Amino acid sequence: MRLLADIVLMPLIAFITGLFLVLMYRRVRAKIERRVGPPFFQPVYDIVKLFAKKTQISHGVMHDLSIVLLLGGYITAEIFLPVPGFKGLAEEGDLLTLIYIMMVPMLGLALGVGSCANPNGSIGISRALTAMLAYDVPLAVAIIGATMTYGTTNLVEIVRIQQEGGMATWGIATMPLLAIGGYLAVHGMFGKEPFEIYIAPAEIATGPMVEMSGKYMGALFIMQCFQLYTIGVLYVTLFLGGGENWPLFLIKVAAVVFISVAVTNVYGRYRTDKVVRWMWKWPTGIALLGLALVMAK
Amino acid sequence: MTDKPLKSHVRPPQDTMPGGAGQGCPAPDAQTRSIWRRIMDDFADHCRARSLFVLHYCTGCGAIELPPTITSRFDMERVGITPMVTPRQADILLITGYLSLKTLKRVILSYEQMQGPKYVLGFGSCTINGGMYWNSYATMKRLDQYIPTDLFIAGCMPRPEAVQQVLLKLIEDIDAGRANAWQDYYRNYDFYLGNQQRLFGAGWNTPTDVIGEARHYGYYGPGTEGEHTRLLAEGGGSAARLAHAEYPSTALTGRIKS
Amino acid sequence: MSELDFLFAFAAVLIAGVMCCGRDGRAGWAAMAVYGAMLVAVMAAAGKVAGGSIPSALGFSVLGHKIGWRMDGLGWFFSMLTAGAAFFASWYAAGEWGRAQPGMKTQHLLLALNVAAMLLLVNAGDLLSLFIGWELVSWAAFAMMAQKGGPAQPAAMRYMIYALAGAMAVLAGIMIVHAVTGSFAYKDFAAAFGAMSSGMKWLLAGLFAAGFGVKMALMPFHLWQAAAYSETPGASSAFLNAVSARMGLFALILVLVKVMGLSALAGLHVPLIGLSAKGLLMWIAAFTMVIPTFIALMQTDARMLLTWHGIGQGGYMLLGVLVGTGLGTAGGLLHVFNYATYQMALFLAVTAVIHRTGTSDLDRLGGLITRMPWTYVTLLMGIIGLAGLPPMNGFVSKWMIYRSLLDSGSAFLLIFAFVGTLGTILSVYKLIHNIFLGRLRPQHEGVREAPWSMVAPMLALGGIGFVTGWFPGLALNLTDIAQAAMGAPELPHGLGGVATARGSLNMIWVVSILLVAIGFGAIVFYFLGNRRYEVNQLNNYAGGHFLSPQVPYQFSHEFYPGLARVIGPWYRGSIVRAEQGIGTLLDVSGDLWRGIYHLAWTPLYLLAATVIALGWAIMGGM
Amino acid sequence: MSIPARLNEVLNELPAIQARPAGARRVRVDVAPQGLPALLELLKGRLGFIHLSAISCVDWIEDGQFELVYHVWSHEMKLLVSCHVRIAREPGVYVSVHDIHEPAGFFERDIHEMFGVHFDGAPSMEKFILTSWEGPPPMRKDFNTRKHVEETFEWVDYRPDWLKDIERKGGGIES
Repeated sequence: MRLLADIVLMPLIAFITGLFLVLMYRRVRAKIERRVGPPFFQPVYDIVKLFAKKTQISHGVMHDLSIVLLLGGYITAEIFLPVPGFKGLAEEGDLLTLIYIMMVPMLGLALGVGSCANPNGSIGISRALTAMLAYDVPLAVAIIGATMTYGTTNLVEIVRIQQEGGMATWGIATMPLLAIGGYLAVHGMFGKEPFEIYIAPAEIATGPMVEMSGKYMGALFIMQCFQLYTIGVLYVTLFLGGGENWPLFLIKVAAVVFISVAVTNVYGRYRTDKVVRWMWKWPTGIALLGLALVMAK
Repeated sequence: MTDKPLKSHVRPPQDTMPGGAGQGCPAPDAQTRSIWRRIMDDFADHCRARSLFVLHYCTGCGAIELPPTITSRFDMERVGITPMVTPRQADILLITGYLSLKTLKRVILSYEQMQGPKYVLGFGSCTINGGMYWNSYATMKRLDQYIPTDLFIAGCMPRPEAVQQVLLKLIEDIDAGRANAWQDYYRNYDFYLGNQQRLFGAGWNTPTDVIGEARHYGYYGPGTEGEHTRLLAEGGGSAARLAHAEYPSTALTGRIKS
Repeated sequence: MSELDFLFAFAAVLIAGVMCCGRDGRAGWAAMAVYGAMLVAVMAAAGKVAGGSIPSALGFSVLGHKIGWRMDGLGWFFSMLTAGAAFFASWYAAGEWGRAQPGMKTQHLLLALNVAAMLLLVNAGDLLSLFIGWELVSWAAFAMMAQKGGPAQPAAMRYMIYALAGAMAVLAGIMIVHAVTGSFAYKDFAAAFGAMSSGMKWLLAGLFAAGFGVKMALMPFHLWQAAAYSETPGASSAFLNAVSARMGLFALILVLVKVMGLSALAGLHVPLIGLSAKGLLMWIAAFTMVIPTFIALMQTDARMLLTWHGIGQGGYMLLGVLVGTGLGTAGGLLHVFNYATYQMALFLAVTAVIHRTGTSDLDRLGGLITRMPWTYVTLLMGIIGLAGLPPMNGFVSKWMIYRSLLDSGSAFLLIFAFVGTLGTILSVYKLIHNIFLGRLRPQHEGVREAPWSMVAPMLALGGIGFVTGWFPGLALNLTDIAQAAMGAPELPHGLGGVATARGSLNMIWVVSILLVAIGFGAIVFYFLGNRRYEVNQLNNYAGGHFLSPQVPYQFSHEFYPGLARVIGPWYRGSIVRAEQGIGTLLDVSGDLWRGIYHLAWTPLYLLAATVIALGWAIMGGM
Repeated sequence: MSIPARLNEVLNELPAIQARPAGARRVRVDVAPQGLPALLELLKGRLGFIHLSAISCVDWIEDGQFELVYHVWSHEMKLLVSCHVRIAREPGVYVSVHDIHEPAGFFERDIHEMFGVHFDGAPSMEKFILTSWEGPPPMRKDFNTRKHVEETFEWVDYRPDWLKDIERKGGGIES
């Protein structure tokens, strides 16, 4: 029974926290541009309006299935992500499984956008996959380093190890270089400004979202909430000691997303190959250095 | 143009006069709505009013009024209006200023690619009665003859305060559930197509299958199909009288299953 | 008559049957039935082979040495793979595809020959029978590759040169072993190997690794496989892709892991860098994982892309086996099984596309999802398996390999594995996007779905991949038998997967929750919004431009331009130039020799004299 | 304000030509229709008038003539020479100078579309501005734009019937 509660509650909490994160993202952006910014329930209004659209245009069965796969993939990822109070299925599938479950919605979106038969979407997806290859190398190095120091890939175990000695045993304290390299990769994973090569409204008309309208676009907004939440919680679980209690946990996740969002709004957009070169130079370098330190111990 | 102007086909006036009260469109769906549906519709209208995506399609000289409206000085994001790039995702289509015939074709295509409750705002006198290009052979005179328009703003070119006023009026209309001009495009498609054909010839059409959409979503009224759609079906189908090489005749038969 | 004899008998009967009446239509179905029977026979023998091995009547003795065949756990596992692959290949070829092929009789015959040769190889009792099987497999594969003529001829010839060089290396190894131990039996070789000098160990390990590495297309010897396998006709190339390259892995496991033992290999140290022989082989496997995958990324022909991935996946299997822990070996062997299922499904799907559209060039296809939905589903299941993503079985074996690499602390190998997987994900999306997604070209309007006789085997293979992905325990039971025979440590596993202290995987939960979540996503999508309205592909956003069927509006050529700008210059093809260098070297020396005995007779006599003297010396010395 | 000497020499070589300064750096040259290509070639070859910035057309409907004006610039002498040519309005045919100045091809297409003047030997006389226009060339004086607009378009009448009803009941804008 407990598991059933976890399965239903964890995605719901993820969605609500995600809405707060999206609201924070738009408010911070407005404040940086010296604007007032959207009202409190704006993300909810957007999603409800998109779902309440009277005409819904689809480009075939795969276009619909991709949205279903997208939502399903992220809901699964939420269930395998340990949060304070809920263990979900983190025992059954470990960190490696989570990384690959997070690729299922990306593949689903890619297939859906491909079936829209719009080259803007295809270019967007090819850039998104290139960016994924770019930021996943430093992320892999960081994850390998982390699992080597913790000795296990079981997420619940990792959180317990980090909380034994309070702040001193947090991931960021024991392996600062890996944490920094990991954060730069996670910033790329958010897909925001400096690495926002696949939305790129000016060049490829919002890339993958070009043919999405109505409830398809609403599902992508929901995905954005899930994405911000999942990546934030993943980083907190690996390097910031996971969640002891809900308020501290939410502050940590908000901090991770806030720094990334603050950085985002002062940057232009890199070219695709610049993203790949940058990601394979700085974050990978720092992370490899951290890994070398870990291996030396 | 060779054929007789279509004076006889004037439709009943609609809520298009700037600031005019007017009785607006006939009520959207006549069947009595159950409590649950009414609550849902009210909630949906509530959210629709507070979240509008604007297609920043700079058609004429008024486009320069938009950036100040959306950025820090007037900041329409306070009421939930954000610019969006493609017509698929947009709710509002801005016609800022004069429309040459070639631009009108692109505007009609973009309008038909927009989804569900969509609103058109005519900026400036060029969209109302032709403005200072009234006697030009190359510009269209009344926007609401070619695509149903919700609100017009008088002025040549209205300042951001006026744009803000019209957007707030639109939000008020949507909230009250009155902004249903978009259904008129489906219900009286023949009228609009007739006017478009007068300018572009019988072979004119867009890849959007408007009649199919009208049937699918239940907006198929008596005015949807008529003399002009038949004219197009023969003209479009046989491709003999292809008005212009730049777009295909197979478009109306857009019912080819993708 | 043991089960092994039944197998050999079935193979012989099949060859004879196809030889005599291979021409009429029902031959395909008959061949399929026989392969099915062989598969059932092998599965039935599972119980007996778990403990020891099944002797076979087939055998002869030469120069006092007893040469015989017997089936142990490892041989059983690979025989099962061969029979299964042959069954699906013949099922595919029996239907309409076979009737559309010119000279289907030769294809059936060569498939039967290949299966027989492979059975002889995997059930070899000792080194000499292993070599006999090895040569037979090389020749049968060559015949199968060269049968289509045209570009297939040079590709097959290139393969034959590599295969012969590999075979000579293996023969030299066997001769040395015979010279040292005086017998061809494995146990004598194993016993004597411990006492050999490190130089001798290096020589033997090098010879066997190089010889078997050629067939498995390990890094330096991988250039022949892509062209050779993609030029073979559809069904047989699917068979070759799924199983034939794994014969090299079988022999590598048999000799290096089972006979020599990984600990002995770990003992041999390369003088300069602190790398052991095992470490060197693991790094070769790591490079074989990454570089062919990124070459596949740049291919524009669907079959070449898949065959390059075949080479890449070989690296994963060898890496898993070489880790040595129970988890690693099980991961490697499971990857052999998983790879066979999804690679065959992928190749059959691409063949179906070629059957319908006539081309497999990624720049001239697109939008076929509306015309060939079932082939699309198969290719989708295949690429999810090839990329190693959760719902399919490819993920389980890759997870086990990662887990074992993590346990053994080799971080940089794991980074190579991750990068290899990412490269696979990028290139498989390009494959499915350029063929099935995007815009349908006018000339493909009339394409129909592939006939059921072709779609059924594809879907069956995809189904196997999904079921073994959902319940990996089924496949792990098969690999346990092979693992026991290999002498690798036992791996405790349940039906859902592996539960170790440092991180566990239970695919039953992972896939079930994924399906539940997809169900929930479907509810959100289908019930919350208004009804969907399907539009045709011309009704698309193009910046206000009007789309027309004549003007192509598709992005598929050079699919990753940003990435190509970064890694483009790294494709210098240094290994290809090295191969050409060796080729010209051989030409020059060949000319030299021809010059010698053409021009003047006296050096010819001198040459004859030396050869005779040399022969007398060797015979005398024996 | 006078015509530079070098230009004067060149102009005197051609028959039936009048030239007078028309501003600080401008010279107006009236030339016979058959003399224009030769003039352009001379100016381009001798004096560096390499830049043909525009060809404009004036419709003298009373005289029944079109006036073609070729604006040619010389960057060395920093001088604009506008060559004026009068051709008969009815056949409306003239020779193309695209071989001397390549941009002339587009200017001639534009004039053909707007005035109906046909240029022999022009690379193409195809429409590229008013692609969906079926009427006569719109810039000619005999084309009545107002009549066309009256026929094709409908106007919003500023005092429609329903507005009059409202005003009768006391509402409306004026009160």
